[in-house]
Amino acid sequence: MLLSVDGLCKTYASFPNPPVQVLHDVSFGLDAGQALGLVGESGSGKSTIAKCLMALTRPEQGSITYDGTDVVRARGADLLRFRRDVQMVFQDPYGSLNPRMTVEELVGEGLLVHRLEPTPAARRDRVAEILRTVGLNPDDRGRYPRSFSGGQRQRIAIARALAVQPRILVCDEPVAALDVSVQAQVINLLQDMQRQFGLAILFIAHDLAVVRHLCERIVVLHKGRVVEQGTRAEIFGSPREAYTRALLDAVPVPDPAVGRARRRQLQHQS
Amino acid sequence: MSAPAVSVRAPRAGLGLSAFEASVIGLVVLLLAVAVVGPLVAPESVYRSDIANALLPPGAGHWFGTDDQGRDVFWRLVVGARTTLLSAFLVVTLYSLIGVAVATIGAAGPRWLDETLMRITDIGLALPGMVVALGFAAAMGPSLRSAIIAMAITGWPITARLLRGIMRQTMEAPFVAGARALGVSRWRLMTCHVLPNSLDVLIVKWAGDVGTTVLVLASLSFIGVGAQPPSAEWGATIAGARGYVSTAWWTVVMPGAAVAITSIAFGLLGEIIQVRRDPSLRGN
Amino acid sequence: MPALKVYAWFLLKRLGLTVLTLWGLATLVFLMIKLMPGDEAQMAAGADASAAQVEAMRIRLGLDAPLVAQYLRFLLRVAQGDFGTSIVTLQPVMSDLGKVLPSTLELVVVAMLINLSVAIPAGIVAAYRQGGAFDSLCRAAAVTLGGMPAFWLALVLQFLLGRVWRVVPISGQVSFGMGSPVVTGAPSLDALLAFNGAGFLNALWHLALPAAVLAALFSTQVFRTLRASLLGVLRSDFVMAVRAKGASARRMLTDHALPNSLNPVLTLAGTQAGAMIGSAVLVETVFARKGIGAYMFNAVAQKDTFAVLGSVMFIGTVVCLVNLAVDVMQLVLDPRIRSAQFGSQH
Amino acid sequence: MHMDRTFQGSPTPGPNATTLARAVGLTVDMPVQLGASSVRIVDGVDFAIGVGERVALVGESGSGKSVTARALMRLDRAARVSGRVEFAGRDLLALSEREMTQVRGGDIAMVFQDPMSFLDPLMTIGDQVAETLRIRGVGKADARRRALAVLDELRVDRAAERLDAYPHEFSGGMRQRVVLAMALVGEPRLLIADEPTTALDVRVQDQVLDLLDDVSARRGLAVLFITHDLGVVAGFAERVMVMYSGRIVEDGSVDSVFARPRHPYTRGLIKAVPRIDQDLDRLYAIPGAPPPPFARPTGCAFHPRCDAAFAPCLRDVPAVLPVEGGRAACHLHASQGA
Repeated sequence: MLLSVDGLCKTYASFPNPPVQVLHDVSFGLDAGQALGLVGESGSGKSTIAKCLMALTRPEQGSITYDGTDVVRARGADLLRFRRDVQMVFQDPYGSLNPRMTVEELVGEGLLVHRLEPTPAARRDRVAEILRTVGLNPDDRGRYPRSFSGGQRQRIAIARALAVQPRILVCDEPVAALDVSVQAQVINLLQDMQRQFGLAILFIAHDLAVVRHLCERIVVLHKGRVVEQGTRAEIFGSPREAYTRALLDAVPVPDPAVGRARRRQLQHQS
Repeated sequence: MSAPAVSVRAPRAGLGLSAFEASVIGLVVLLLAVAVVGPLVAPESVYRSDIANALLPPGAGHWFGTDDQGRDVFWRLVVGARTTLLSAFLVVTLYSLIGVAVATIGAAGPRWLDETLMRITDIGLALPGMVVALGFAAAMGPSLRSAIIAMAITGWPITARLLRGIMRQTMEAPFVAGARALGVSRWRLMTCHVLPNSLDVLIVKWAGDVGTTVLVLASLSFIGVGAQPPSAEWGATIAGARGYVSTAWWTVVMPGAAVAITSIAFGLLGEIIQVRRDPSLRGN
Repeated sequence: MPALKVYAWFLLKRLGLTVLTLWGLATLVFLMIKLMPGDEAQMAAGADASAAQVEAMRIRLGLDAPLVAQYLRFLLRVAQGDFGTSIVTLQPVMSDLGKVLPSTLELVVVAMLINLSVAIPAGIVAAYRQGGAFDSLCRAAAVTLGGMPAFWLALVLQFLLGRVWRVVPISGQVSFGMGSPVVTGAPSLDALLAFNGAGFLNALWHLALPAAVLAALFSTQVFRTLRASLLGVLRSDFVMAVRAKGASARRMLTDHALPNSLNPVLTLAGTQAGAMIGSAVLVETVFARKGIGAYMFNAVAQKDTFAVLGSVMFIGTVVCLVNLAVDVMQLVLDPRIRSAQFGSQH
Repeated sequence: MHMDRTFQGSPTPGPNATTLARAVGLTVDMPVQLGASSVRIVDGVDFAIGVGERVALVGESGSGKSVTARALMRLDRAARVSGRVEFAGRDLLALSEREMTQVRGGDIAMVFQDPMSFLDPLMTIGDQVAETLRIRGVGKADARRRALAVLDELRVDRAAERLDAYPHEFSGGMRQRVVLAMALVGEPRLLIADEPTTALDVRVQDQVLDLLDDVSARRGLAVLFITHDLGVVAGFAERVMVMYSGRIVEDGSVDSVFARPRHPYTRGLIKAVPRIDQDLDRLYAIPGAPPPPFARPTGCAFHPRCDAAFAPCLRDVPAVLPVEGGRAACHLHASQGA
């Protein structure tokens, strides 16, 4: 197992309000090259898991192990290696790119920080190459994020993450803020990158349809607890838990016949 | 989220200065030019008293009349412009530097240090700035230098609080979390990501602050803890002429008008910069 | 939600900040005393004191003790309300200022009333008709007034209205022979207590110009703050929802937009109440009114630094207490906190 | 720019419905914040809504769907609205602001996307729901009683004890019910719902949709449902109108639009959405992004993203022409002589 999360607990305190425990004993694992979906409603703790995973916040209990390294307590060179191997793509394509950096600086920052390409010329070539890979024009590398649309910015964010050749990509709701007609582009890109580079993807989302499309394994969260986890076929074909079923039933299907049938069923019940 | 997303960077024609904006900027440039050139071109008689010509009303020889010492009021204002503006710039620069330092140390340093600095800032904010400045200036011995130091000491908390707030917001932006997740060092995080995205607010604040500072400096001089009488600083000039308001109004009205015009010009400049940043505040 | 705890915590925090601020103020004043050039004991004893008198004063003030001990002793003195002694009046600064405080408060209260009653309606109309003629006029007036030195405005208006057009008295607090027996120290209040109607009106007549000048200085901030706040609220979503219900513009403004935009104005007014006491120093002296501003001005003129610093301590303390009062008022007015106080209804 | 467009008569509601509201050539210009120019957000839109009919208006960001909805009620003070908006035979754009306040909340009501930001944080929910009635001169006690009745109808838990609570004391789903109660208490005939479930979790969204479905059926209430979510449209609406860059590109019954989308944009949109009930290896992706209103392409605004575009698409704005089961604005259909 490439990354394993075991017994994670996290509490937020905001005196004078009582402390809120947002994660209760959360455990799951991610294999190399696998796409794992983390689904849950607001307040399920999925974003907190992402923060813990990225070592941006420290859980008070539990462990996160990446390739033999204890991420929670990692320091120095170990932490830096982890920070190179595990990259993240955020939800908000407007806030997740420093507005004062050019595309080249953004995509090249990881190369600079991890000293991957020694010369500026080599860095520039690498940036151009990765921009082409994610479907952007390398000639745009001198432009600033504000002159790109939401979908293009998400491509820049993906390029920035992939530049350092990570093994895991953590995606926190990467398409939730995009227009419907643009979401498919980014979903397809993530799928291509996973296949092309053998990336493991941890896909955090509230949209079950997207998760079904992208992920082989799914973890269902509710109020900071893992309710159910299993393969795509298990979760969507024969969910064991009532909560999972309720969640699946509530997702609207873009098919009028299905919608009407469901209405009739509800009326029948009431 | 809820407002219809129509304001996606609508087209804007270049700088597009309106006539009003252009005239405000012109006025500020003129004031700066007077401050730079004034003392070089002023006639030497400005510095000498000439009792025979005391308190002459405005006329051809003396555009703004003469004061109780017989000195030309207009040229004294021109000479005083440098002292007044230079002092104001000095004050704003000094307290901005202190404010930036306090905010940055708070943001980069450990939590207890941040908390301590912010509590000290709160104390500074809760006290009436001018009164405390008056106390400091009086204690150090009334002089322009004392007034400048006193205002720098009392002025920084507003900058520190404002900048710290903006930096806190910036540090919550996903791109900062992203930079941390990428393995960026603390130093690079502050200098490349947080500070460049936070300092805007000072640029906006700067012009308005100069306007206010001109006023407060003049007030301190008027009370007697700032520049002292033979100085051509405008506040001191008004203080010196105070007794002549009913007999020679020009000795009081002219320097006051100079203070007002300067303060208003810089205040307007600040407002123009602010409106350009946040167009929702504008009037038409 | 543990409601009472939230409420108590809020109060405790504000109270703590007030105590902290007073301590900071005392520390600053101590620093100022130490910054004074020359021998402190000599200054306290007076320029013509003998060497023995100076030494006695040094021991009396504890200046022979180490600095830390001096500091602690100073804090203790301040905590007991001893803000130093004037070398001119030879009275404790506290008692000197206590006598003139009512006069300053009278000025500040009237100025605050004028300030709010002009700036708030102007701010409402200007924001609602953003970009209209009234808005432009008010904004121009705010910029102009905000840029004028208060003491200069006072001098010019005093000259024009008092001396040239003679519509208001030039100076003083009440005309000769119109005064009432001093009870509170505030002439208008004293007149009321003495059932002296003419004296009351006369005192107000004397107050009009100084208060108006002080108000003009501060009303520009109130106007700008309310206008900006109201513009923000008017653009907010719930205002659109109120319009969608069919509410008239008037109802939308008075019942929804205004209550939601007053908070920053209240905060500002609290700060201003304190700052006005400080600015009295610029106005009282021009109009030859009694008050802590005039006291401070005279102290500066007579190089009575102890009195100046005592006044700083005194004004700072009054400002802190006013701020605390405003904070508590806000607490009482905001239902988001108020409802928590009485238990939330989940 | 839109002058060369031909309207094929006046727009009609779905079959078997009498017209309740109608927009003809509805155009909305918004002032640009700097400078005196304005941007055309909605560019000559025609549609009709029948009595009791449920119509969905689907579009992405910048399509002008919310602006269209607000223009119907003349809610946005800055917007310049032209064309005609008829409601029960009256032209709303010709009414005075005073007459319009009678229409708002009385004839037409609105619910919004984010219930928290659309409630006054300083007023109790009882007062906010009752306000719609108080404006119309209903007495205090009476208004309160009727507010309570509507809150009960919308299944707000313990409504009676919570009339005096403030919005921050409610959960997201309950707040949306309060907003819905605010709209329904005036007994409107048309409810405009602007993305009312977008900010909610799926289970809560399902409940609110259910409630809306129930209420509109029981009261014979017409609903204009604005959304970007095709799934929600399919389950709720009888008719769908698709907007793209300020214009309606397709309008038809849900069945015909989902089964046989006529406009390439609609077709792409349906294929681009992953489905909870199907496995696909790869999604269809429409290239590019929706244009901002100030950079609307010439001709058919969709042409730069359309794989079927040909010469006329670059040149002429396609007319909205009748097709089987509805209307569509696409040169492909015009050239086929539909």
